[in-house]
Amino acid sequence: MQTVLSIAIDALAYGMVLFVISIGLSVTMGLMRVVNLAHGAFAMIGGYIASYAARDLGLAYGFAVLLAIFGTIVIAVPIERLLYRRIYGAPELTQVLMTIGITFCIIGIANYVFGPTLKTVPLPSELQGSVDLGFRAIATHRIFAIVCGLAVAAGLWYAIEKTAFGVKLRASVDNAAMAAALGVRTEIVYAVSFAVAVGLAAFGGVVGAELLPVEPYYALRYMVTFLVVVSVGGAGSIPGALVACLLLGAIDTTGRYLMPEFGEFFFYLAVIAIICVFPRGLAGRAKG
Amino acid sequence: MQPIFEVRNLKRAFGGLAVTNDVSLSMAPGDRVALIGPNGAGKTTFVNLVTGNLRPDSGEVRIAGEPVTGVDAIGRVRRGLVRSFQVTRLFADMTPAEHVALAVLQRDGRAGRLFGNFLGMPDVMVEVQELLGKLGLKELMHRKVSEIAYGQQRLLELAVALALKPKVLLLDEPAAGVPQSDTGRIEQALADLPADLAVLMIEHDMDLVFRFAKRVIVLAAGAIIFDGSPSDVTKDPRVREAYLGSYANASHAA
Amino acid sequence: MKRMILAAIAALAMSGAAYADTIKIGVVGPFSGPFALQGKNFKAGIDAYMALNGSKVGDDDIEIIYRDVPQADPAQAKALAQELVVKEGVQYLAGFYFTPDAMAVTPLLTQANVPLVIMNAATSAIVTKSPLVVRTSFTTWQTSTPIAKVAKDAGVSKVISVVSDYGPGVDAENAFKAGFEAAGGQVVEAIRMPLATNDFSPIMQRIKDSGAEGVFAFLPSGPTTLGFVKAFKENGLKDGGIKFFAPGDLTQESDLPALGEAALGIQTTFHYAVSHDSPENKAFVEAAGKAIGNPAELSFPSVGAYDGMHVIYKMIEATGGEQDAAKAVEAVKGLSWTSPRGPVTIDPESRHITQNIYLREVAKADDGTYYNKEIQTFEKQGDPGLAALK
Amino acid sequence: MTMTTTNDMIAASPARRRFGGGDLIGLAIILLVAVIGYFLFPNNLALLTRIIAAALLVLSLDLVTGYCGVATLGHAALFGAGAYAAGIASAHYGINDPLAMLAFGIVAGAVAGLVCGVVILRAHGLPQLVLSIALIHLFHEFANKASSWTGGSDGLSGIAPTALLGLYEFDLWGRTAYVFGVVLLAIVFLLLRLIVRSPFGMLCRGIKEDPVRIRSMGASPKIALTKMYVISGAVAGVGGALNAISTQVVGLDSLSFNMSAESLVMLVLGGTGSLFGALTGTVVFMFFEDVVSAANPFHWLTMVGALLIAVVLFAPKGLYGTAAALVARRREAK
Repeated sequence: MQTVLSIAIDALAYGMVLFVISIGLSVTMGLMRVVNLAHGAFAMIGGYIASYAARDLGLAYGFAVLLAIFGTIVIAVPIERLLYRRIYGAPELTQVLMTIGITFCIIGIANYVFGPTLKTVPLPSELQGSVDLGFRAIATHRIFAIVCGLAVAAGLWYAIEKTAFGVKLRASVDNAAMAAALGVRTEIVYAVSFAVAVGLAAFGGVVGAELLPVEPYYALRYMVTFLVVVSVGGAGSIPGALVACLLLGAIDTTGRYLMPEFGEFFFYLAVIAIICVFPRGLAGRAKG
Repeated sequence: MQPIFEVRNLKRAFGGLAVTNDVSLSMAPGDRVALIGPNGAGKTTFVNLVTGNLRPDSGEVRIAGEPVTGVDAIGRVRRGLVRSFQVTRLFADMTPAEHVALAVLQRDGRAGRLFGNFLGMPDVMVEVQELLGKLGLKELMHRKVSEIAYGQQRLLELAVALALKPKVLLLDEPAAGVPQSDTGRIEQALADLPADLAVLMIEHDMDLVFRFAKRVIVLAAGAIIFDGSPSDVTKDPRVREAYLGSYANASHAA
Repeated sequence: MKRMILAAIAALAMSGAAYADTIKIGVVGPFSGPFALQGKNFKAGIDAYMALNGSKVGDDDIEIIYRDVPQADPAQAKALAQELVVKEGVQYLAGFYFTPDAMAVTPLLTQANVPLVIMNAATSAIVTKSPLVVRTSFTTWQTSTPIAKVAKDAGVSKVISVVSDYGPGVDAENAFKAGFEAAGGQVVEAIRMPLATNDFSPIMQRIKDSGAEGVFAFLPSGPTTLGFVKAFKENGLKDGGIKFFAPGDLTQESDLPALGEAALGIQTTFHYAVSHDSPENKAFVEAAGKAIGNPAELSFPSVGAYDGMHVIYKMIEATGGEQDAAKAVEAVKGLSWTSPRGPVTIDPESRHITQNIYLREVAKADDGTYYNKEIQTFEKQGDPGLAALK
Repeated sequence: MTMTTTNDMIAASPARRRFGGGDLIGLAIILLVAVIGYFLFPNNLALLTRIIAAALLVLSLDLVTGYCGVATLGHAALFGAGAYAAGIASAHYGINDPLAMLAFGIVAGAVAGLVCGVVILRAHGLPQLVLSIALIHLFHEFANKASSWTGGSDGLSGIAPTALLGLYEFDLWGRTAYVFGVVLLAIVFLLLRLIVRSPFGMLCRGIKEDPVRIRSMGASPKIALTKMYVISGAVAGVGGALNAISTQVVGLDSLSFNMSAESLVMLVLGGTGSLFGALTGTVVFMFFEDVVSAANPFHWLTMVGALLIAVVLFAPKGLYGTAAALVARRREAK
């Protein structure tokens, strides 16, 4: 029983970290219809900025996180204006080619600027160490990640479902021409959404850095994981992504506990099974 | 004569709402039947049930006497039940010749062949040219579909269906979206349909219905409320009620 | 072209006498991609050696030609090696971070008349694939066997083995098991986990549940070691008194700044620590640190490359710059020298390097950085993996 | 999933009929490029052979992606299956005749194609992409696990193909392997030209554009696509076997996500839905990669990235696709 509980806690923590890092991708893929393979690259940029700010400049953690989010957005906005704008509405394979190209460039540049070593974001003392849950210990930063995940989920859900901007965004997604005719400036809506997605990527990169350490190859190394999580959830759906992360986190964690040597099999077989049952992702089915 | 196409007591409900409620009809070879009904009458669901894209809760569909209720959409096509689409569904990158050839080859079970090209198959080409010639598309046969006019695309849609040599043809608003100037050609094509073919046309345009159909079926709220000759349909009180009751919503129904 | 003609004329004129020429060495390694750091270390080691020993052997200039194989890809490695030999005319092949890449090249050597000096790839069997292979790095068996004795000596008799599920991981598991059981210990459980494991908490739970007193772990250097070491601490295993043993891949110097405090006290056995205290190593670290740019990126492949260059220089000396692979390899069999890692010998029979293996512990230096502190030496270790093959 | 397409214009044009001049021209171009390659890079035949193996993989990918619209990032599974089958036949069963090894590769590739097809065709679009990713990881893990058969991460060594037809040894210069590869590529190319213009090829193009319409014509998209997957697997198997025979080592990389992704990049680079596009993409990408990575082994990835971006910006239908469209437009203007 204790073990089951313990695994459940691990699964929750891992799932929420996945969620924080992947949810930005769900926004670009689901709402903006861009297969953005450079998502990991933006998360990595966030991680580098935070690492540089906190470790080399000695800034406070919270400040480093903010700097990472806004720094990454500042870097990403010109990329959006110059490159992404050209591939909105383009065939998916073209988007794949473009975003892989961007990823390669960012990897090369990161390797050149920061070198190939691992970078960490030093945690403030409040987030270091472990919390005793009675039956086991759990790292404080994991609890922080869980809280961040929930906050991001709630915030995004609110922004998309309840605000005027969310209405415009959904309208632009459903029918860009119609939305434009109704006076929605879709260019701005897209730019803002892109900035939000990139900001989320950077935030995830920083919060998840304890689990997925920052190094130049980060951008490609975890891309598959992000892609899998988002599409299992159903691109564009916040609750879908949340459920997918928790479910896949649970399967991964349980698999690795029970039969670590077949951990990979478990995970990917589960992915195949889920997609075969829900061919449009978990949330895709729920909608109809 | 044995009916070529039969529907018996077809029922389908979504949630608690019966969208197709105990529908029965029967058609003989050569029949020209129009299915009309106000918006929301359940025409689309009926088509899906008949073509096998939806499973009925109960009831039966028969083609040439053979029950096909358990047969999927592809199987029903192979048994001779062919449909056209309300909005053209053609392959933008392919030519009319390729469309018709593909249909002919598929009908003959040759569409899986890994070698040869239909341009080099005389029997196929003869049929392609004949069919396209009848519909006035012969000059365009090697142009890409995306380059030809919508009215011609509608004709091609018909050609593809005919190339399959159906026993029962389900036409879903064959003239929808075609400019007035071009409807003549389509009506001509409809008039020229093979005499032994049973045609069920779903249509809003009552002028077309009256010119084409020998028999009209009116669907309302999922049930058949009228099945008779065109001259009687406007007199029927139930039809009048069904239409006039929703007249404001169905502005283009006559 | 002009130079070649000149050289030909000179060769004719001097008919066989030694003349100044450029001897090319082709180095294949991961210079980009996820293992770029290790490739960078190859280059640093080579640059350091040439900085300290000159870029000439006798009258011959030495030229290094680098080729990139970012991830294990035998087809690409073989194509590049062929290109190096046939097109660039290299007389020596060197480098090779991944075993399958090296394996793919071995069938070429005899026909190409080129020796292969392995600067990293750590599977025992490579040297058996061709008599022209010499290895100056280590094998996983070699570095993993002594830690078994360390564990037993520390009073641990029940150990759980946790390794990444791929060739070197399996080698490490077998090496440790053989050594530990020979010493009278018991491996209570052997877990192999996928290479791409990000979250190690469930593994830690397994370790906890196994009731072992110590854990033996092998993970390839790089990002995953960070997660593993941190999880070990955060899940309370470290504080719970479970001892941690591993070969030194887990705590390579370039990862230590990231591992930080979590790695403190971890005991590993390895053939080289950047902190090794000897004049040879001081000179090496200074030169290699300069070559790599950021001394914090220095790690074990650099010393493999450095010693590899030493072997190649000796081969060139022995052959007088002539291309004669068999003679070159013959010349370095039994060669002994003092490497930055300590005294080493090329075992004449296996052509693998015999070297000291050190027990080290991650410690904090006065300036707040972390390093591998050598605390015990196992002298003149051969490769037990070769014996296990037989 | 929609994609840019360059249908083989030559195939579609009625002017060139049954024995289309396009085939002979294409074959001539391939052979010409092969001969030029041989004399231009006599010392680099191993690279050229590798390009041919990759070209076979990309052609095979084009069959399902370009002609059928299936999105996959796991196509190396078919290639790797061929490579391992050929390798295992030689290393474990002593079947060292290159043609026999090739046969093993083809069969294994086709079987892998069947397996992948059955799974991947269960979804569309992004979920389909993810299915393919999951599959390639399963294949990779499986090969890693079955290390007594595959050599695991150390690679499968001990592959020793005998002389081709008992006459031509596989030598250091790689001449035999290269010529063998060129011949295989030429044969495969011709067969594929036949297939893409055949009724079946036409059916697949139809499925790519509108599977619902195809169903309403009485054809089953799933059966057709599965069949295409098997063909594609056989083609990839040829590439894999060629790789195993010429390299004599098979590594896990031949079953990797990386290789799958790279082949997709090469295909899109050249232009999907055209055999020439697939060939162009492969040659340009691999050659470019070889040149820039030799020029700067440390930072060449940035250059490759820039190339991909440039292609999307200036040749959105891929290199060949855009060129073909230009030519077609000019012809029309006349």
